[in-house]
Amino acid sequence: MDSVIERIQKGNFWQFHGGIHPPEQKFLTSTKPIASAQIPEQLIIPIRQHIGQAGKLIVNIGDKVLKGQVLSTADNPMSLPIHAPTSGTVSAVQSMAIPHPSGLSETCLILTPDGEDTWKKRYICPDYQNLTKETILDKIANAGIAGMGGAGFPTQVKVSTLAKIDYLIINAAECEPYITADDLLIQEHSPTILDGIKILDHVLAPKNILIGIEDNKPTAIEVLKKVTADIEHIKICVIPTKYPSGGEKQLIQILTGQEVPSGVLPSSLGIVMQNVATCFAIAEAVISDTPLIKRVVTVSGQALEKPQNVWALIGTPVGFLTQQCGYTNSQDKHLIMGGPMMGFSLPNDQIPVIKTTNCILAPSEIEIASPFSSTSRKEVECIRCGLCADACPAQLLPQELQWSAKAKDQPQLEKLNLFDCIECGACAYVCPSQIPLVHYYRVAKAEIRQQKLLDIKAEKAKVRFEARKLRLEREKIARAEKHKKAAEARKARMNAGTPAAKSEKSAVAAALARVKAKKAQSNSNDDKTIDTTVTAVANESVEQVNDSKSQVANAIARAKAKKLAQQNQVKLESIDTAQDIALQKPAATSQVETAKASDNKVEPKSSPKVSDKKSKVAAAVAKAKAKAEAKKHQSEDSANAQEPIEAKQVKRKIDAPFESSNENVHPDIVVQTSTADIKSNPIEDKKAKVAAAVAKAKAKAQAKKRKDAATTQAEEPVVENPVLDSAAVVNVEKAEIKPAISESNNKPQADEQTTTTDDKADITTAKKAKVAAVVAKAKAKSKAQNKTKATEAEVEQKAVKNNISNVQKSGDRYTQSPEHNTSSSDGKVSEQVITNNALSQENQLPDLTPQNQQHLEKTDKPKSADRKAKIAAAIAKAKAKKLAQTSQSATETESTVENEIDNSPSKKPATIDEQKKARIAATIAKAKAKKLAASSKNSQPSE
Amino acid sequence: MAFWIASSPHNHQQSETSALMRMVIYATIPGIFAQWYFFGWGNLIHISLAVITAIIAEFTILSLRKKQITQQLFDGSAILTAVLLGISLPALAPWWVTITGTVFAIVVVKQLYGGLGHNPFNPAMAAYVMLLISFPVQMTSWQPPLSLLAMDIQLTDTLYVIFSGYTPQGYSVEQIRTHIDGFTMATPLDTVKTNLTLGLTVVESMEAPTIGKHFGVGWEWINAGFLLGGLFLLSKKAIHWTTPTSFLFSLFVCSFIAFIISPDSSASTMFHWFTGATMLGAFFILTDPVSGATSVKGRLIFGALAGLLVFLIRKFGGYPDAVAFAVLLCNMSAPLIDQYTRPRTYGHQLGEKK
Amino acid sequence: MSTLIAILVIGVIAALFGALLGFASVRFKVEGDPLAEQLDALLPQTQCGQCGYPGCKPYAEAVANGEAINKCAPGGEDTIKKIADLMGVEVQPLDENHETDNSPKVAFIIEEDCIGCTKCIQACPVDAIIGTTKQMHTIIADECTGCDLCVAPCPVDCIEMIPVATTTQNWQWDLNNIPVVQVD
Amino acid sequence: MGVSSRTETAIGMSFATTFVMTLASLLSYIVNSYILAPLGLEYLTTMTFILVIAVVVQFTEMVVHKTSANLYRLLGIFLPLITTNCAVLGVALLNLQEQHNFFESIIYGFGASVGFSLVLIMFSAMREKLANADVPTPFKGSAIAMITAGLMSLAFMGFAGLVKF
Repeated sequence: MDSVIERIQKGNFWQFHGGIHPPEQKFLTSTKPIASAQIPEQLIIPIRQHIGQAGKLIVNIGDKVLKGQVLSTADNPMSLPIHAPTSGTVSAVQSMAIPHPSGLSETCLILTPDGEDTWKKRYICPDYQNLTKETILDKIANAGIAGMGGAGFPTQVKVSTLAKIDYLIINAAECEPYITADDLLIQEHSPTILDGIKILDHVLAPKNILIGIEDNKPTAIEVLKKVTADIEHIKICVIPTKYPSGGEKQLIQILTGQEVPSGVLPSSLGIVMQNVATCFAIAEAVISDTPLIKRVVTVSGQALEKPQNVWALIGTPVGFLTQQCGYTNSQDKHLIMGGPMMGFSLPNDQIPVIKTTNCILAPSEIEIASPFSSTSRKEVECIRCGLCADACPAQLLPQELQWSAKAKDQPQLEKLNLFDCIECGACAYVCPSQIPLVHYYRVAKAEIRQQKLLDIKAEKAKVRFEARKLRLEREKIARAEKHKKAAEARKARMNAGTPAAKSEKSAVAAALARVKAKKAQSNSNDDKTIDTTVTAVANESVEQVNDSKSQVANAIARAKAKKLAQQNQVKLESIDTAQDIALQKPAATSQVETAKASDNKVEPKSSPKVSDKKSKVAAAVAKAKAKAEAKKHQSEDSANAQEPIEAKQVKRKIDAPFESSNENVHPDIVVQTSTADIKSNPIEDKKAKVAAAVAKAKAKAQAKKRKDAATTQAEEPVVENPVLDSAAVVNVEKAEIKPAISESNNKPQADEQTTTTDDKADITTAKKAKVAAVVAKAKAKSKAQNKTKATEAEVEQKAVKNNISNVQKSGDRYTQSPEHNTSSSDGKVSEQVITNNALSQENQLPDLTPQNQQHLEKTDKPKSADRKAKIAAAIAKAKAKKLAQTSQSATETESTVENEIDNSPSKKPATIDEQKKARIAATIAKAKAKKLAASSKNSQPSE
Repeated sequence: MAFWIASSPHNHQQSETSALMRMVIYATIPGIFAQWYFFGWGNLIHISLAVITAIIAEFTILSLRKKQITQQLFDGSAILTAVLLGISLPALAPWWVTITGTVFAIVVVKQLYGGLGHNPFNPAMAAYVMLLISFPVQMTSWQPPLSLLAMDIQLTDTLYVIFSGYTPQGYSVEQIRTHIDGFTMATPLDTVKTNLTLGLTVVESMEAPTIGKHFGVGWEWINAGFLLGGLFLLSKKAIHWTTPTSFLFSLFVCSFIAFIISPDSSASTMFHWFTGATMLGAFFILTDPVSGATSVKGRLIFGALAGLLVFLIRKFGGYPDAVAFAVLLCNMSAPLIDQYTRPRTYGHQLGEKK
Repeated sequence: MSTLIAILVIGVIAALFGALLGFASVRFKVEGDPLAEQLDALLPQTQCGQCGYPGCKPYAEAVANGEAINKCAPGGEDTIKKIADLMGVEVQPLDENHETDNSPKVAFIIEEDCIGCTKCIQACPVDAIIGTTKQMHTIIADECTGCDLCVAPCPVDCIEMIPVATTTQNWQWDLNNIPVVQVD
Repeated sequence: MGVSSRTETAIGMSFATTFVMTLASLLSYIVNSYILAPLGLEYLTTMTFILVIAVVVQFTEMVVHKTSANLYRLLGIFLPLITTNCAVLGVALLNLQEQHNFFESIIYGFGASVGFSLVLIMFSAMREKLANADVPTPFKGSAIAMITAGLMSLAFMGFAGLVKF
């Protein structure tokens, strides 16, 4: 047996099975030169014109683009860029009908040409031989070249195959009966095509290059023979005319006798096939730096006065081309994109020409009868004549496929190798029963694909469902365990009989009260009823447990707040009432009116009454807690119930205010800590009021339905609590606060405020203030990074300053003011504030840092304060950044905490006392961090 | 005015199922002519009777099933069935045989399965077999060739016989069939078979008057006529060459082997080819695509099986001619043959049968 | 006597065969058949619970144990047919209680209306909703099975089931529905 | 009817039946000629044969279950129903009647079952084709299958008189 090459030289080719001989209509266009189409008024450029994904648009509406300018970029190998076919303005990006059998719409870019056709700057590269393979591939990819024979497979993917290539086959067969685009291209531009072939030769280095061309194109054959005469390994293979010899698989079989195995690319056989037009485009792209912006389109059909080939810009509407060629048919119009065998009908004539469009066919009624005409014949039953099986180039059994397709027997269809059908249409062409076989296959293929997708989806859903079930199971177990532990712990403490136990009892009572409140509220929808019930219940508990008023208040407020959160239709009044109740109840000795933020007095003037203040703080705490509560799932409610108890326990054990904190993840505990702090420092009734206001603001924020605002504002108050706290600890003098506030009233920006206050502060504080300013900036940044819309929040803060009469905003302002106070009076404090702020905002997890530092600072000497402040600031910055980057990862928190602990004690001037304390703090911090990590792990999956 | 949408391919070979059917019907003309020439008007009458019945039956069923009547009625398949049945019936069979057979063919064998394209059996042959089994006497009362008849039978005579059983002269079918010599005439195949049972050799029975010079008076010409029609169809590519070739070849081989083994008890191969309904079966019945195998390989097997069965039943079976039975048996096995003879799809290896 | 012999003979034969069968039953013992798994594979895995079982797997097990095969609404006739084939029973029409429009749908949260209550998250059988308290939720369309279990729990009715959009990727060659431009 | 709607099951069923028939004719021959005949208990043949067949069928069922669980499920109730397949008992009794010897009975049983299988498989192939056919609603399913069976039997009439001896 001869080798492939010998056979080809002799002109002996293989044959593929089947095939048909539809009537030739190439004479309509094959003798006329390629005309140059004018630039239409509008170009519609689909973003995706090939098989694969669309690129990303990089121009905007209104942009002026030059001819050849890149309009979209490819971000993966299967996507290709598109280019401006002419210079003009991008007038729209919208969904338009694209050239697809479905007539569906996809994103298209509308370009209004300016008529000047100005090129972008091009770089001619005459010596492609010196280019590396990669450069050429890049050039091909950047020119947006996709297979121009019809399928539109990205060329650079096809060419960048790693397989060893024996044959490069240039497909010039063009077997569709009407199309002459390649024929004409060869006749007129064979040198360029040859360049393209040479470039491919350079890239692929195949042993042989075969140009397959049907024998009905004598001129083209002649021309090709002439240009390739002196090249040894290029063979012109003139093959007999038969449809569909231009099919990739068929042409390979004809030329090499090999069959491409099902589901495998030809490159595995060492064969790469390229269309002639693609070669032309490659040459253009590599040598003259011209992207694929125009192509030869055969505009043919007997309904046209002057059918011809035209150079059409990509994006030219079909109607424009047919009009130029004298489309006269006024009866039922039928436009086909592609050939008569494999092309598809167009739903209108505003469909653009794309990279794969090789033909526009406007047939007359005689050529292709429309379904409305009387001469058209209808589909009848299959008589199993087998003509289709004889014609099928893939040796399928079309009639059996058709039966199975009608019966939707998908397994059988796959058994009959439906997916090896190339949809050439030969079977339907020969069918005496006029059955649109190909259409049946297409539907069946689409259905099978859909079914496969569904199967995959079902499988995924199943996995997810199983995973969820597992998770729920795990959570249930974890919860049960937690309950059990907590119950045991409580029991143990109850039995201890210490004063702490008492307080625990009260906590239990509070929990009870809350539960009751919950029940009550679930029974009724009326706000007032609930309020009263809650009050009653709370009062009861107050009476029962005298020493834990605050907690009762907690419970009530929480219950209420929760309800509010649930209903999400909170009225301002109801909140106010709620707060009133919360405030009034524990504090029989009033001062409530001042606390009620309705009168927006910033200056805290109330006398230092411990109980009063406490109660207010408690109210704030309650609010905060309520919020936290509302955020949690029901599953965590029970866990929440334990929190006060745990907090108390810690407090009892370690006899320091800061240590009492942060057993838990929830912000309410932080507030609790602050409560404790405030208790220990009996001056801060003012702060308490502020806290109350904060709470109110928060509640209001909650009432706001809009999500962004809700989030931001809701978080802010929580953040502020430690601020107050620290402020309290540092013992800010009222005298100093007042000017600060007045300052802050005038200056909207926090930074500016700090700088202004600088002047008034002494030299040391000035320094610190600067540090604080830096930190504040950092905070702002991290805020911006975070999803909580910091900008909005700031804007709101500004607004707060301007509009004091607004209740809600006054609340905000309260929260703002202590911050400024501290920053002006004491840098350290402001740092803390900021740190806290940043931390809590990013994390929502209370950190022990404030307490830790706070403690240190308390014991500090003024001279060392400066330095410490800097350190703290640095730490805060680092932390803020880190936290901004990470999510609520507990490990991060832990490491930060540890980091801090490492840093702060070492740099501190070492008095024994301090060292000790620092160590304690460190240990506590560590322990806490660990706990945090554990608990957040638990709570995370439920988020 | 609007754009209209169609699925590709947009152009189409100008062929039609009904045209195909018509062509097949035209191709039967030489055979029918020979039949008329040698056996008189009988078959023509049966054919027209069958065609009318078929159209009525088809019309009834189609209207019952609310299908497109005009289109399906004239797709030619029912008429073709009727023609084939009319051809294969004995010339002097009574009229009700034709009608029963045609109704059975159209209603039961064709339409109950869903009409054209769905019937697993060849309607004409199934009806023939049904008639043969149900009315053996009428169905075996073959009329001898006209030249051997004692009396002259005209068109009116035939009509009378078919519709009343007697000629206007009062002769019964039996009487007509009786040879001048008083022998009852039969088909050549029947003669050979009967003679064999009587202990005569094939050569001896060849001398019987009904067989004539070659393989039977008239019969060889009828078969030749159908062969001609078949070749016409082949040239027009209305039928595929595989089935007839394989059938005739298989019959040839079988009979040749038998002839070699025992020339006395076996008829010659040519005798098998040119008697009975061999050519009719080969070109018009086995090639019915609906009830046959579809792939090339399948058709080869299908034809060969039919040839084997024809020979077996002719040689050993109780019935003189076997084409109808063989066709039915092959129809039965066609789906199975199809299932196991699917061609290898492009790009799939032979062994890899999914 | 002969009767006795006859009885005896029959008895002996019976005993012999009994022994044979007993041996065979031990020798050719098979483990439980994987019917439930195969059924589960046929079900659409929407986990919608319309069949009255909490998920597809439980229903598959129930069917394997004799539950009616026509309760899977999302699967529709096709699934029933497949189950019938597998089970070797006649195809039944879809249970009337479960008659639904089973065109593919996907849930969509109207984000302006979402209040972040997390109720839908808890209802979703495949965890296809993301979001947290007070945060707007959204649906991972690729994971959504269209079971519409999340629609009912939503307190503000901000979840809609929208039909899956037809794209060129999933277009089913429905030529009759192509919008054809009328030109005069 | 039940198993002949798909070729796969029909083939499975054919193998099962072939197995049963061959084994049953073998066993029944042994039982008859070595137990019943010497004891003069020929009047018990029918009863004993039924017993034999039932056992063989049970045995087959277990084997099928073990070797192909899928086929077992597809055949379902029809597998044990081989017992009531008249052909099996008929073959056993005909063996007796025609006084076949040991090997003759095996071959007879095997041959009969092969014929049965052939028809069953052909029938199933036709039914598979019919499943896609546009059969009028009243005739869908079993009805048209019965008609097909009738036409098949017509065709088989062609073999009448084929075996004259």
